[in-house]
Amino acid sequence: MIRNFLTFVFVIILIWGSAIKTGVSFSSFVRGLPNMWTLIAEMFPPNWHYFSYITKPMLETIRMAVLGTTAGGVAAIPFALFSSRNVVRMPMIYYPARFMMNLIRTIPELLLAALFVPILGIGEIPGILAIAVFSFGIIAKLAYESVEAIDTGPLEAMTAVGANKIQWIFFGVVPQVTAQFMSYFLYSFEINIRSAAILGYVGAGGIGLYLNNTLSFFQYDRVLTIIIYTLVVVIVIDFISNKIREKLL
Amino acid sequence: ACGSGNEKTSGEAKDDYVPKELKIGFVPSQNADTLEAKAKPLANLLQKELKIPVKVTVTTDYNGVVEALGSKQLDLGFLPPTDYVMAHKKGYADVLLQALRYGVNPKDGSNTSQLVDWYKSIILVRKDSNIKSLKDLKGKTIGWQSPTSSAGYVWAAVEMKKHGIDAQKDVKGVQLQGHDKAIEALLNGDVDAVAVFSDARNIVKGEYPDVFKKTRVLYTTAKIPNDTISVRPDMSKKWKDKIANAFVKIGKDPKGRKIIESIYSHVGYTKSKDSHFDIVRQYNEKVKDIGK
Amino acid sequence: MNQAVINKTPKKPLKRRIKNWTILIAVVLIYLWAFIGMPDINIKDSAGQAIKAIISGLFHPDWGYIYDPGGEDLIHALMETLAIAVLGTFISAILCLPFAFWAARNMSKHQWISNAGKFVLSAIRVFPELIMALLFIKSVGLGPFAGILALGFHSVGMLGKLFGEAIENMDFGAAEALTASGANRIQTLWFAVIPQVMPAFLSYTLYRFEISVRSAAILGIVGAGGIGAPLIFALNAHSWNRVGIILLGIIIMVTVIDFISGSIRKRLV
Amino acid sequence: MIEFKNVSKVYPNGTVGLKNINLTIERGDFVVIVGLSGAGKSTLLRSINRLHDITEGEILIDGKSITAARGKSLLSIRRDIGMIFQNFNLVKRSTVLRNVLSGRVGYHSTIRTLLGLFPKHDIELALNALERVNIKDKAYHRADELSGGQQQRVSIARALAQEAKIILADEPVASLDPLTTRQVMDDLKRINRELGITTIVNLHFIDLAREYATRVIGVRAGEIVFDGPVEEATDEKFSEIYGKPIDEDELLGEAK
Amino acid sequence: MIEFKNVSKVYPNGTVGLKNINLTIERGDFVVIVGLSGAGKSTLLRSINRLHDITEGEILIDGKSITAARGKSLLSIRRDIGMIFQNFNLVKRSTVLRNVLSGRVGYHSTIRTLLGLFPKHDIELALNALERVNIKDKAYHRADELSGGQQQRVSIARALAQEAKIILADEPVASLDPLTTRQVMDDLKRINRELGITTIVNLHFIDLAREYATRVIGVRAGEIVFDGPVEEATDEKFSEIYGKPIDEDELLGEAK
Ligand SMILES: Nc1ncnc2c1ncn2[C@@H]1O[C@H](COP(=O)(O)OP(=O)(O)OP(=O)(O)O)[C@@H](O)[C@H]1O
Ligand SMILES: Nc1ncnc2c1ncn2[C@@H]1O[C@H](COP(=O)(O)OP(=O)(O)OP(=O)(O)O)[C@@H](O)[C@H]1O
Ligand SMILES: [Mg+2]
Ligand SMILES: [Mg+2]
Repeated sequence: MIRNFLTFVFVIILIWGSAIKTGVSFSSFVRGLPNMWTLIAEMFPPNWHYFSYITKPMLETIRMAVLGTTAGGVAAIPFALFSSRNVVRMPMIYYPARFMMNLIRTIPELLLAALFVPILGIGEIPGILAIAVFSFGIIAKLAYESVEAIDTGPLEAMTAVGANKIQWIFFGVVPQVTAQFMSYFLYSFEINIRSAAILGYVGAGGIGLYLNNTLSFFQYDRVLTIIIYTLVVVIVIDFISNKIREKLL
Repeated sequence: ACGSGNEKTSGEAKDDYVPKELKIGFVPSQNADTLEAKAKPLANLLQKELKIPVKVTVTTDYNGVVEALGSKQLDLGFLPPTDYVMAHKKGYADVLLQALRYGVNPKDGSNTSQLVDWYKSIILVRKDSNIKSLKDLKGKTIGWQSPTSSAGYVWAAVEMKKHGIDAQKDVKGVQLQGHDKAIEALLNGDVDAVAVFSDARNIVKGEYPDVFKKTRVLYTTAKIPNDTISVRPDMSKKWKDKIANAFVKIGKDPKGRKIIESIYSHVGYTKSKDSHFDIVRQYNEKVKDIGK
Repeated sequence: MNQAVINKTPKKPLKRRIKNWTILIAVVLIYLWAFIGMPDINIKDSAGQAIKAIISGLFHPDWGYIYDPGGEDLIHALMETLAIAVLGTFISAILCLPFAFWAARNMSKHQWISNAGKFVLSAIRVFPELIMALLFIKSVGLGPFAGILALGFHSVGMLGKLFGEAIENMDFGAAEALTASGANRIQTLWFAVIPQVMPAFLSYTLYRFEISVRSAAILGIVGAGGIGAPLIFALNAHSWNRVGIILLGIIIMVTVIDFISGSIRKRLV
Repeated sequence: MIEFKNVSKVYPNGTVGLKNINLTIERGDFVVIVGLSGAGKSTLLRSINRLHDITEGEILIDGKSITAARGKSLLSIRRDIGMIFQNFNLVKRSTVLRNVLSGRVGYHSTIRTLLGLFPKHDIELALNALERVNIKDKAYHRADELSGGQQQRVSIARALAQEAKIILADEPVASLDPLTTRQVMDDLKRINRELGITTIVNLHFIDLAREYATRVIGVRAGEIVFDGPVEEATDEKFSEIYGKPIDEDELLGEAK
Repeated sequence: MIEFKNVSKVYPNGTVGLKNINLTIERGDFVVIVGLSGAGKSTLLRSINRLHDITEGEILIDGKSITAARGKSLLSIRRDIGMIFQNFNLVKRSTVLRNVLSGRVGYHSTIRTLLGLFPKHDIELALNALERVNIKDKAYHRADELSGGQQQRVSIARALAQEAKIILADEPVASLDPLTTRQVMDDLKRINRELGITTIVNLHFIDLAREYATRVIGVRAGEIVFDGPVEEATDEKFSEIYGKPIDEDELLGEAK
């Protein structure tokens, strides 16, 4: 009880101190709100003509995202399992695995690009690889947390039937997390499509580049077109992913 | 003046704004191997001259500075020429000064001792390349920067057109982000030529010590105006002058210059006016015809 | 084995098999499309030399940047980043709650309600961070506050989605028990849902916090003063020693946060 | 009084849970529902307090239709119906006491319950209920630290603490030892008799049914196949209810 | 043969589960363990296949110490012990058939099981097991679509399909109707007799214990208070085992 209370107080102090340090001011936010509308107004109406123009980069982005996310997602599976305390019970394994995971997540996109361009040149390959590394970070982290939270009953049952570790994982862990894993996978796919800036850094084109270009021309109506286009794509992905999750599992 | 979109109105806007505190937005320009870009040294220098509090914010993106100027959240911003032209058109900014830098020695990229308010774009090829003139670029792959980049696209493309090469139709373009990436792609053989500022090769000297030996300047463009220092248009005339003088003074003062040189790679400031950027407008106009 | 038993053996329902096959074929087609036109991988000659330079730079961090009397150094920048991330995460953790419950399938009677919630969350996520940042720059100017708001509002999309799914995944039995005893919705949430989803909420929030710490780009754009801008400058200028020390700082900070948050989580769960 | 009028329930996957049930249960009855596993006993019980929405028909509680009830009135009907779940439905991460107290929330304002400000009376009630099922000493343990039978008893205590007018108990003694079984059944019987609380219990034990019920209802493949006072529930009748295993076509009745 | 040598188990929160148990169970025995709820029956059962690590002592299965076993040898000991869980422990998202088949994985190479390439024999075995407990028609349903008793039966089918030499059953019939109860117990008894499979069952029903057991073990607060052939398990003995509710100090024996 007291501990919870102290934790609570700690969090409050943290928030309060941060607010002071960063000069948060609610009133200036409210005062400044109308300024936001001038920018939003510039976005309307969207430039419908621009749609046809961005279809190709959008498809390219999707294509690279499919490959990159898949590679990252596949690589994430062993890491997610090795990082989970309830799967490998040895700190010798799960601590290093988690550390690797955290380390890879910390690499900024720009540094990834700086590393890949000298090795692989510019173009799709480094783009896909960069997406893969990025997706790996997200999927591994989220998947590992859901593995740690599974119901232990079926695990016990698999232990009791004498399953070896791999069978134990496949019959006890996997069915319980597949749905969540799929959803993290698709979530990461979605991120890769909408914030494909990394593709631009390695000269792989993609929709992120178009967003930057339209922005640097202050063509906010085209920005809105890109947003709407991305939204449509994301909704379609969402729809498909829900169907897959419902039907397959 | 906000949103008038008309040059004249913004020029004649009521000069009534008197800053109580000067808010500055600073984006280190791309054509400098800047790495410090601290906010406080500049703020301190200006504060001493202006006798009002000065707040400098260092950011990585010009859009933010332009939009902040537009909504009067910022009094003064460092803008590259293209962004300045666009901001001015929106009625968001009037130019006050331009930054001065040392000229660049075309051979090895080292600094000359000359102080200039312009820089140039170069088209680079590999030393052993059989591209000997702009004409030879036909059918080759060129690495560009963003289509708004003066050195990375506009200047090179417009001047290529003058020589009969259409940057959209006659060559295969690849858009890259970063002049450093462009040079790496050139060294790698991913592209046959790149348009970069003079001299971007310095950025990658660490990884590729022989970059100057392996590449060759195919073409050098006309001058591009240096970064501007622009203010919100409704700033009072008196304060515009006061600020401009303060900057110039800092650049002339040896101690001040040492600071701005080491931290911002500026070596001084010179007064400027909007007409200096007509050349930018011309190029931006011409670049629209490319590919048509 | 007796014949009758075999005959009565139920078959996998045909409808489901057709659906599975359709999905499988669709997935295969997508991958075929994605793979076709992928260029060959070829390693560049320059790789060794360049990577060596980068790595050696990263491993020789610029220790001088850690502390600077002027106050614009690694430690100050990290502290500022931390403060921004705390507040940004706080805002989003609060704001996303209604969205999460709105979007969770098992919290509303009609599917269209939760679908609408999911749509809104998608729309928030799709709205680019960059534009979000510009909007807030326009309203509060450059600086940390704009960064906080941009981070806070942008991450509502992600947190809302993940929270919503955590709610969908929970065991519904306990909530049923509360419903059966006549508890209203809020009471049901408080007594049966919250205790169950709390661990997931906490860990997603902490994950989001960590992302916020690492959101150099958005913090650089708004001039938030954190570690974002220096990191981007150092990367653009290929100053690997500086990149090295900054990354080291971030890694240490994230690890410490991870440790602290881990023990807080243990306490609260 | 609980009235079922032409009640049917089809699960989304097509399984028929209940088929055209008509039934009246009087106030103060002690009804035991028996039937094979999968016959629809739980479905029947859960439709009374509308944990499952029925697909056809109407259910009236003391003359008020719970099928049509909305908002506050639905809540207050439910508050007066306590339920003991077959699979306990405890919040595993919360303490035993908090689980039991959660049965009391229907009596207090939202804000009060959220702050955890239960009146002393409620806490006593909760501890009393735990005492009755012999696990008062576990009051401050987390629910997932308990043995199977202990968890079941927490679930019973929660329903007892609710002070409802109707109690629905879904196999309340399945995981209990004979001694605790007897105590729980005695308790249910006593509150049934003393307070006139209508009690409906799903049970698998014929002897317990005989001993405690005033009325027995036999369910088979979603239909009521026996309904009468306990005296009429002869061995014969029971073997009719359980009789032979349910035929496949009886059980797998997919909705057309 | 199962031997307990000075076995004790203390839970991390201090609750004593088992206190210095010494016990030998012969091959082919049909042992029923009885005791109050919370007495330690599940704990005893689970320590046999080392689902719980015991804190003291040693357990031998056919002369091999499971307490010391590692790697492959532990797996093969476990494969030969089937378990029916009190709370079923099914993978709710998987189909019934897959749940049952998961009991067979110990017999096949890893790769084969991962690809789902169970031999036809196994699938027949699984369907047969489901048939025995009367839910073959649900083979392709998801486990969470089943009623409580049906889930329990899936858990039984999994253990039957495992073709183990020892079966541990933790209240296998708690949620079953009398008919299915009888079928399940008959089945357990038959395989016990015909195949000589040692069977240990936790039960709450004295009559069932009497009818099926060859030996009865009474547990009380983590200690064995009765152990003998079924004939000796008189009513008196039972009431000694259950007798009075366990005193608080007996139950709350926190480890010092
Ligand atoms: N995971 C656990 N952590 C702490 N204590 C536990 C845990 N599991 C069981 N216990 C305690 O150990 C004691 C014995 O539990 P056990 O599950 O063996 O009882 P049981 O005889 O199987 O009872 P039941 O018939 O109710 O299932 C109980 O007091 C219980 O509260
Ligand atoms: N959520 C569900 N979805 C689909 N079918 C269900 C669902 N719940 C129950 N059923 C099916 O409905 C039928 C009746 O189930 P119910 O739970 O009412 O049985 P029961 O009589 O309580 O059995 P038990 O004694 O085993 O608990 C069963 O065939 C069961 O498989
Ligand atoms: Mg039931
Ligand atoms: Mg037990």
